[in-house]
Amino acid sequence: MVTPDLSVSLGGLRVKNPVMSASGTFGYGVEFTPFYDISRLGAVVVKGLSLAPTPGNPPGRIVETAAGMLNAIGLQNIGVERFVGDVVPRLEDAGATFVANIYGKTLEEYEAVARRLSEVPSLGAIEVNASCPNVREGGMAFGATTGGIAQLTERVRRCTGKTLWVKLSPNVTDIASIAKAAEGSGADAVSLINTIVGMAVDHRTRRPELSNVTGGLSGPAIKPVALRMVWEAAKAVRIPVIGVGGIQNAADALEFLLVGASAVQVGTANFRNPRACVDILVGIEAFFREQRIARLEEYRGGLQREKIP
Amino acid sequence: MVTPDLSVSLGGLRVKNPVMSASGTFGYGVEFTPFYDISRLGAVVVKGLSLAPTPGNPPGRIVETAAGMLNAIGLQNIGVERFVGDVVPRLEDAGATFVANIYGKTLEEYEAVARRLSEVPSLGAIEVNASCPNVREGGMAFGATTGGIAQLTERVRRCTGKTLWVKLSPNVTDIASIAKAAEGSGADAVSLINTIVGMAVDHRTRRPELSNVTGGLSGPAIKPVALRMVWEAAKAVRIPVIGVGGIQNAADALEFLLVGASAVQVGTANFRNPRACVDILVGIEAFFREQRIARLEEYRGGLQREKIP
Amino acid sequence: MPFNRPRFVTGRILRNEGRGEIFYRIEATIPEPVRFVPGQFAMVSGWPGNDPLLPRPLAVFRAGGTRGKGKVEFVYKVVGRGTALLSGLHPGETLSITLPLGRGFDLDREGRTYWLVGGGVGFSSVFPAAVVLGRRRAAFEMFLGARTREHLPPREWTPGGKTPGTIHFCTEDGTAGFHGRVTDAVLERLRRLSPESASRMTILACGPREMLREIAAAAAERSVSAQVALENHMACGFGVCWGCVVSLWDGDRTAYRRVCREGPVFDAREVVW
Amino acid sequence: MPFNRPRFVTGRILRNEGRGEIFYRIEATIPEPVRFVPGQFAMVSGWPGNDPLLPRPLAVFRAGGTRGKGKVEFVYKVVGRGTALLSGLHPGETLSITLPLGRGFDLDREGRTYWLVGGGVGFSSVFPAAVVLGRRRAAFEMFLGARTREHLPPREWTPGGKTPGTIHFCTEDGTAGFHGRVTDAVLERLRRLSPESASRMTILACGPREMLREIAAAAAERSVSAQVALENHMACGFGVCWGCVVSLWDGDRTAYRRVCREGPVFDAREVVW
Ligand SMILES: Cc1cc2nc3c(=O)[nH]c(=O)nc-3n(C[C@H](O)[C@H](O)[C@H](O)COP(=O)(O)OP(=O)(O)OC[C@H]3O[C@@H](n4cnc5c(N)ncnc54)[C@H](O)[C@@H]3O)c2cc1C
Ligand SMILES: Cc1cc2nc3c(=O)[nH]c(=O)nc-3n(C[C@H](O)[C@H](O)[C@H](O)COP(=O)(O)OP(=O)(O)OC[C@H]3O[C@@H](n4cnc5c(N)ncnc54)[C@H](O)[C@@H]3O)c2cc1C
Ligand SMILES: Cc1cc2nc3c(=O)[nH]c(=O)nc-3n(C[C@H](O)[C@H](O)[C@H](O)COP(=O)(O)O)c2cc1C
Ligand SMILES: Cc1cc2nc3c(=O)[nH]c(=O)nc-3n(C[C@H](O)[C@H](O)[C@H](O)COP(=O)(O)O)c2cc1C
Ligand code: FES
Ligand code: FES
Repeated sequence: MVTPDLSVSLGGLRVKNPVMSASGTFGYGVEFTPFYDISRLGAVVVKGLSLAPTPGNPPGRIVETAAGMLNAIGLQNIGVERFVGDVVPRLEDAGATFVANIYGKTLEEYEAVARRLSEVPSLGAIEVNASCPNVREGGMAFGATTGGIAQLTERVRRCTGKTLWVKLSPNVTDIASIAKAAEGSGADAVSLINTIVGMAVDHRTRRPELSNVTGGLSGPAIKPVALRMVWEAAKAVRIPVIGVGGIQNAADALEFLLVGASAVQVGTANFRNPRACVDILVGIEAFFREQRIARLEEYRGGLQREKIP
Repeated sequence: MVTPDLSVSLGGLRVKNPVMSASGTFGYGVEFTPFYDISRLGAVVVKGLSLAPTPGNPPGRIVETAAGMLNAIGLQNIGVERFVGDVVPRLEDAGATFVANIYGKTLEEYEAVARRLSEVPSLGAIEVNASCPNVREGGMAFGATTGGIAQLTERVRRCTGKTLWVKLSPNVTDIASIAKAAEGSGADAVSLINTIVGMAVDHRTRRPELSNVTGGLSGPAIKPVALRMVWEAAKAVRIPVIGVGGIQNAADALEFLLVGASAVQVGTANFRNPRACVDILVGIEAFFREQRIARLEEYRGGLQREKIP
Repeated sequence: MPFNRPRFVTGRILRNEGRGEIFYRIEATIPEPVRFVPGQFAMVSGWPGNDPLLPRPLAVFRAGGTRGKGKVEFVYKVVGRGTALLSGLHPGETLSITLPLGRGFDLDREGRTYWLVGGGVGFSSVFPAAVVLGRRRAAFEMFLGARTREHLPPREWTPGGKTPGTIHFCTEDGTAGFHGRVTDAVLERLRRLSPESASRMTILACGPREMLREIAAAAAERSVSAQVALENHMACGFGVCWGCVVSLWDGDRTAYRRVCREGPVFDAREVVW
Repeated sequence: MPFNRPRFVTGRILRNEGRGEIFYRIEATIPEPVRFVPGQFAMVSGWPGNDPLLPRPLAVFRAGGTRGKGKVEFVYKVVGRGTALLSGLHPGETLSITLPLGRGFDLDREGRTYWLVGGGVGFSSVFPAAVVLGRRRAAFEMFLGARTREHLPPREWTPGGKTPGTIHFCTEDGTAGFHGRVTDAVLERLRRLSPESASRMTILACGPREMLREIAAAAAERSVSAQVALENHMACGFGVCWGCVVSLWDGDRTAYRRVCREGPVFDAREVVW
């Protein structure tokens, strides 16, 4: 059988396969070149970028939980300028399709980052991290309300001609309406889920494990929640949905495609297995071959509603 | 050192210790008598009761996930009448303090169940399960909005003189405001969290694992989320907060007490270890002895905000 | 003191041996001897960590021991993560075991002839029944089916005793015994049964659902009584989660019954197939 | 082909032996030999399931082998769930290993005298440095501290070779060698050092943070150069999660630097203690 066609269009950006890295778990992408050729991935999504370099939170940034981990990195990053100057040429050299994840403390900061990135011809897409605390809204995430997500999406949309993905926070009552608000305000695709807010404390020292007290839960623990939200979002919108959350292997990735995701991002799994993304890609190809599935579209969204008794 | 005083008041119901079972994971309580004397627990919280016996969902009700499980039991239960007639006498015989968890598909059904239970003198408290889909609100849970929770709490409050706990759904954007709404509408305590909505599918058969497609995620996987929500709720309200979610051992239980819970409920842990509740109780006692903590209140809510660097 | 009501105990593994990569047999000491009815089961875990989270149901294969020193044995097939983890445990390591659970086979009827039918690893609850019947000198025959000769239970596990009964081995590929499915062997024999013998017969069956369904249908047709041991995913194993229900006939309506509590052994006519 | 850039490999355990319940030494084959700088580390996992989820950082203790057949060794102390699981693994079972990671000790300066200081399991990155220095016939002494005699590394693990250097054992309870903390032994010796010898000295230290802090302070006071191997919780181990940062001096300001990438070995004066 010929190699299955895994290519898929993610709101303007056509990628050769649906396997991408998740922002914040893949550095700037180039750190993975000792492990494999990153141009094999559908796209490399880099660490969240802010306008100026950001120091991030004090140590006590990560803690392991059952089948998961909490992080409160505080979005430490080198800033958009150094990204464009130092990193982009290396990603280009590596032949990678790459996407910039962006965030800001204000709408204006989001806009400025998006504007600067729009000048980078090789950039595949901009992914807006809507889980960041909105300082004007008392720390509630931009993505916590339909109004907030609509405003953020619209404002960034106006500053860039790049393909625009909006990455949704799972810490909401109704993910479908949030996804619809992003779609209605100009998002070319939505990616979800970001981390779920959690907390860990030490019952002996009586102190939080994270300097920031709360952090974001990721890893296999959250997969069932991510899968449900991706399914709900995919039913609600017509733009592509990118599934993220707890994907560890090809079977997990296929589950997200099955419930309607057009592509997936792999996050925490990279920590235990730096080759996780390619291993997953190879596993999907093998499954499609075995099942004689010629194109991704034949499988995607094909969930049968009835359970076999 | 003398035995530490673990007693605590849970909005009118004073329990001798803060360890209780979580509804739906402990049957009607009497099933545990082969394993230990259930009167040792602070309280036994029984399976959710509806007005009429309920058959529940078709098989395909549970599926294991990473460090957790999804369930879609569909609240199968014997109905309030048989509970009062058959089970209550046996719980009385066992000397147990017991609490009835209730639910309904309509407000009227909740009221009817609460009214019937109010006639049972030995009943310690009523816990209202606010995670049930509200048929009039298109399946959204009663507990999904502040308005919904306020209405439900008020209506049940008016039908009963019993201590009233309201069990909150974690599938919301802002748990603190939900907890406040319950408090403002007459809840004597809030318990949280119920399960997080999740989903599991089989990538080969292309079908959901649960007949109901989605189910509730419980177990260690959700502990970080539960702990965060309990912390947020405890800061927001003055009524007692009962912590539930992923508690497996004494350390876990202590964490919930530390962030402000007055008591805890143990759910999924009972499945792997039928003695989980007493083991946890014994562990808390041992820890208090070791640390020379004489009363629960000395420890409870004692989280220091700063992480040791 | 020997016990026959559910208890949660810690077992220490004495041996855990694989047979041809297919079946494992694990033996553990437990604090006291357990008395069980064939068909009853245990919830077993023992791997560290919370992933997988839930214990696994396994039929009690053998139990014994003396006061203060019980012993229990299970046989299992590695099919997924939990059983793979079990197979990696070593002597000296511990198991968490809740047992005995559920309702086993009803073997207490006088003067009956039993056919014990085990498909695949289903022999694990059928062999203990053979042991009891053998000890009681009751008349029985055993039908054991597998895909190939290698998938049959090892000969030395087969219960012996004074009246071991006849054993019919069946393999789908014909590498041993009857060439065909165990169901076919049973159905063939059933067809030849006189109405009179049929009325004295009880079939006890454990195996894949499809096998049980066919045997139940054939037994009903010949008015032979049959007890089937069902399987289902379980969280607790002792009746408190309502996760393991199956549809049973309750008069002319159906109701959900717990495999772990009302079962795992049901009268075949009760099951909604 | 031998490699010295990070690779993710599968190891097969050759042995995994405990010493007095305190230290374990695990040896595994890997596809190719790895070249490492003492102080570099690996991220190691191998237990089944996702709980615990993250691999554990362990210093590379020894490595060797030939083309197509590498070998690597780690020593570790059981302190929590991950290391407990490691200690339960058996020969033949597999490990997942990413290595070599981080920046090791700088041993490349000519004509220097080295003091190698290891507190607790800190000897795991100090011994490999002793091996390199011994091979190079460089001058060095080793200070090894532990709570009691039983908590010292077993004698036979101590690197020998032609110039094994002097070893000072220190125990807090006085059951072996110097009675007191290893820090006290080092501080005492430092005090007696001539300024001239101090200028030729480099301290390499690995152990609890408090020990490193005191040694750094004393070294700074005597203008002795010191390199310290820091520890921190890690998710990835190769610089992509920013979870493992510590505060370092960057001129007169501080900045967060990754222990796994810019470290684990830092110049002691850089660290914000
Ligand atoms: C009453 C009873 C007695 C049993 N006795 C035996 C026995 O003696 N020997 C034996 O080899 N097997 C027996 N089984 C089947 C055994 O429980 C499953 O093979 C085992 O649970 C599979 O676990 P796993 O993690 O390896 O597989 P996975 O497929 O990874 O398990 C995933 C989940 O599904 C459940 N599951 C998967 N298959 C089954 C099944 N067939 N029945 C119940 N749950 C399942 C698991 O318990 C787990 O929760 C019995 C089942 C029941 C209900
Ligand atoms: C670069 C480096 C090299 C190391 N080399 C060795 C060595 O050669 N031998 C050895 O015995 N130990 C070494 N350690 C410490 C070792 O990593 C921890 O003891 C181990 O991670 C504890 O895991 P656990 O699951 O047993 O403990 P837990 O306390 O259960 O672990 C919980 C979490 O905290 C992390 N953690 C706990 N203690 C430490 C620690 N001291 N450092 C980093 N993470 C920690 C774990 O990795 C895990 O993520 C090294 C640490 C670092 C950073
Ligand atoms: C250490 C860490 C850092 C992260 N940083 C970002 C980030 O900068 N921007 C972002 O949108 N998401 C960030 N995430 C979220 C991930 O991209 C992903 O949405 C989440 O971890 C769930 O996927 P996983 O379970 O596969 O890790 C981060 C996650 C982790 C674990
Ligand atoms: C099988 C099962 C059934 C449950 N049934 C109920 C119920 O009837 N009413 C209710 O309020 N919560 C119910 N719950 C939720 C639990 O009471 C508890 O809130 C949740 O499982 C989280 O706690 P845990 O992680 O300790 O299990 C159920 C949970 C499980 C696993
Ligand atoms: S497995 Fe819980 S009720 Fe049967
Ligand atoms: S552990 Fe991930 S950056 Fe250091």
